[in-house]
Amino acid sequence: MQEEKLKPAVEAILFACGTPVETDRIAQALEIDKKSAIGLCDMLSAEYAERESGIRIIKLGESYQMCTVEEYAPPIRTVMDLRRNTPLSQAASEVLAVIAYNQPVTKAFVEQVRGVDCSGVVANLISRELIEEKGRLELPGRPLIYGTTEHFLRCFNISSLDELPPLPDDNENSEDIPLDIGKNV
Amino acid sequence: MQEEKLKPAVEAILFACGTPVETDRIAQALEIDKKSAIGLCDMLSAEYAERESGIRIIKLGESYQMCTVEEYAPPIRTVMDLRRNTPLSQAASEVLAVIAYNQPVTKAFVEQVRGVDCSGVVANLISRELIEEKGRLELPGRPLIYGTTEHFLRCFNISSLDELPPLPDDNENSEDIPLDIGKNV
Amino acid sequence: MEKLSYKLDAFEGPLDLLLHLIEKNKLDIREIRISELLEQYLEHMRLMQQQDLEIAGEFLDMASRLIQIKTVMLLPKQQEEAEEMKRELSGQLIEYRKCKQIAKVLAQNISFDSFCREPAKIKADMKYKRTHFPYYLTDAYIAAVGRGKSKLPPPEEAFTGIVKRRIVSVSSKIVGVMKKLRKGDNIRYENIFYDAEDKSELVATFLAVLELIKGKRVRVTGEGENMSLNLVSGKIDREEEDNAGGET
Repeated sequence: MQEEKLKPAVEAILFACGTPVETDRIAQALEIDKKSAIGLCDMLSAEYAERESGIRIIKLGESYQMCTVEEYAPPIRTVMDLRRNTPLSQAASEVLAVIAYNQPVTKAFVEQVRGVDCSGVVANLISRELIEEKGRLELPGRPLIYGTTEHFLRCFNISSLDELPPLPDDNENSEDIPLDIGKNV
Repeated sequence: MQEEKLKPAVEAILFACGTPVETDRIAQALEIDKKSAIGLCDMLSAEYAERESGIRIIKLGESYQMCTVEEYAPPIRTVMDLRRNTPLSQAASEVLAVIAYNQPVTKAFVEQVRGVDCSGVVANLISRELIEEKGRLELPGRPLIYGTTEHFLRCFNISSLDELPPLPDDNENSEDIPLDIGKNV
Repeated sequence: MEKLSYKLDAFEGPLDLLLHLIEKNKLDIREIRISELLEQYLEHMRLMQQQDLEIAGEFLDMASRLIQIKTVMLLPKQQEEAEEMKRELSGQLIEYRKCKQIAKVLAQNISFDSFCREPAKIKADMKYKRTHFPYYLTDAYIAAVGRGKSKLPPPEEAFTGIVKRRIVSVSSKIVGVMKKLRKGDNIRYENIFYDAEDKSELVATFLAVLELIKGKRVRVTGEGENMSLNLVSGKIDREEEDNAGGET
């Protein structure tokens, strides 16, 4: 790598990793010696400080980490709070409903009902504390099973799962609704 | 917040959030108007570019996001122990093209254009976060409709769908049309 | 017949294979010679069978469609219908060719080399802050399960309303105008444009009408609000017909 590309490369690495990165690993990735790696990190750190950036680079033992300047924690928290308050997407509410009415269920079951992959949505529902892992199935692959949380009950104004409204009977089209099949799959 | 603290605050917000952040939220968190928020983001973006930093700030629709400069992907992959992403297959790029230019569309529409089933490809594009569900059609069966994601824009280095290359016209016969996107890279 | 030397599994589907055959034989995509195409298409399927490749249902569907067009072409009174079926196939091939071309551009321009960060783990949690009535879930459940119930794709017309910036080819509109006329030999001029969703569709429809007039397939009569479009019945001049879909 060209000399002048080394500093931005370190910057990119620290940014992408997020966590503290050991100077050994930086040196190895850039094929430079450890001393040069430390030098580059220190130089970057000084530049960020001098520019009065909202980001700083801190040294932690043998590692460096990029993080925000504490002073800006309040607006960051506000932005994140605003984001938290976004309503559930159509996909998220459907996945939540399938889990709520059939719990505990595997992701594979939810995907079978909806016909699409839902890894991202499941992760999102977990981070919003509406669903949680409820153990694993004793089947090949030991798949995780999911169910709703206590927080879920509060969000839907019910005190127990028994209070979930009953699903309407569909007498006409009842031939192949996958309500029960694979419930334990 | 003091005037001179606003720019570093935006920097800290973009850094901490990681994902694309809507300018509305930045404006709300910093108690400034949206136009000023956009101005600050653009200014920051220009400064990063000018400094030839390893980080860049890109515009995606109504949002801004901080991400790394593509050139530094190899050392980042080494440090983070990531494998190279497999390129898109012909089938995947065709499905992506139909969805990108006609969104939101159902899987059935895509299958009609291509003349083949594409459930597997759609699932793959969802897991690669290039497309996502955008709701359902109010039609019998309530089929899901799909559109492209912000990640899609990022991968193409464009900030909105309007920047997609124009479609070749009906009479265009040549195998490879000289269209180029991401000219601002 | 010329030896088929391409890799057998290299096609994305029947349309891809047809496009390949059209390009290889330097055929005009708007005026397909069905017999020639059918022969080579079937030969390709035979090769697939010989190599024990599983032939997807879509390939068989297309084969029967080609055979059907060929059959209809042989019937003296069905010339017009045959032309229409050919045009429909042409339209589909043109759309698919566009899809392939643009896919290539996209594939060349996509890059997975830019990385972003995981969101910072700020003390504040992501806990869901809204509340809903429990029936919200019932509705969502019905929506989710409802999909599994119907495996049939929605009708083609269902898409006209939702598809923005769609790829509208004049050829496909020619087919559309003819379809409308079939129901009743003549229709009010404005009604042709009734279901056009956007400008490009309007333009394509208008061009399609011009083509059809030029090709003496339809005639415009009346003026102003009373203008209507009539189907020209009787024998169609083959040469004029050939020009119809050609240029815009």
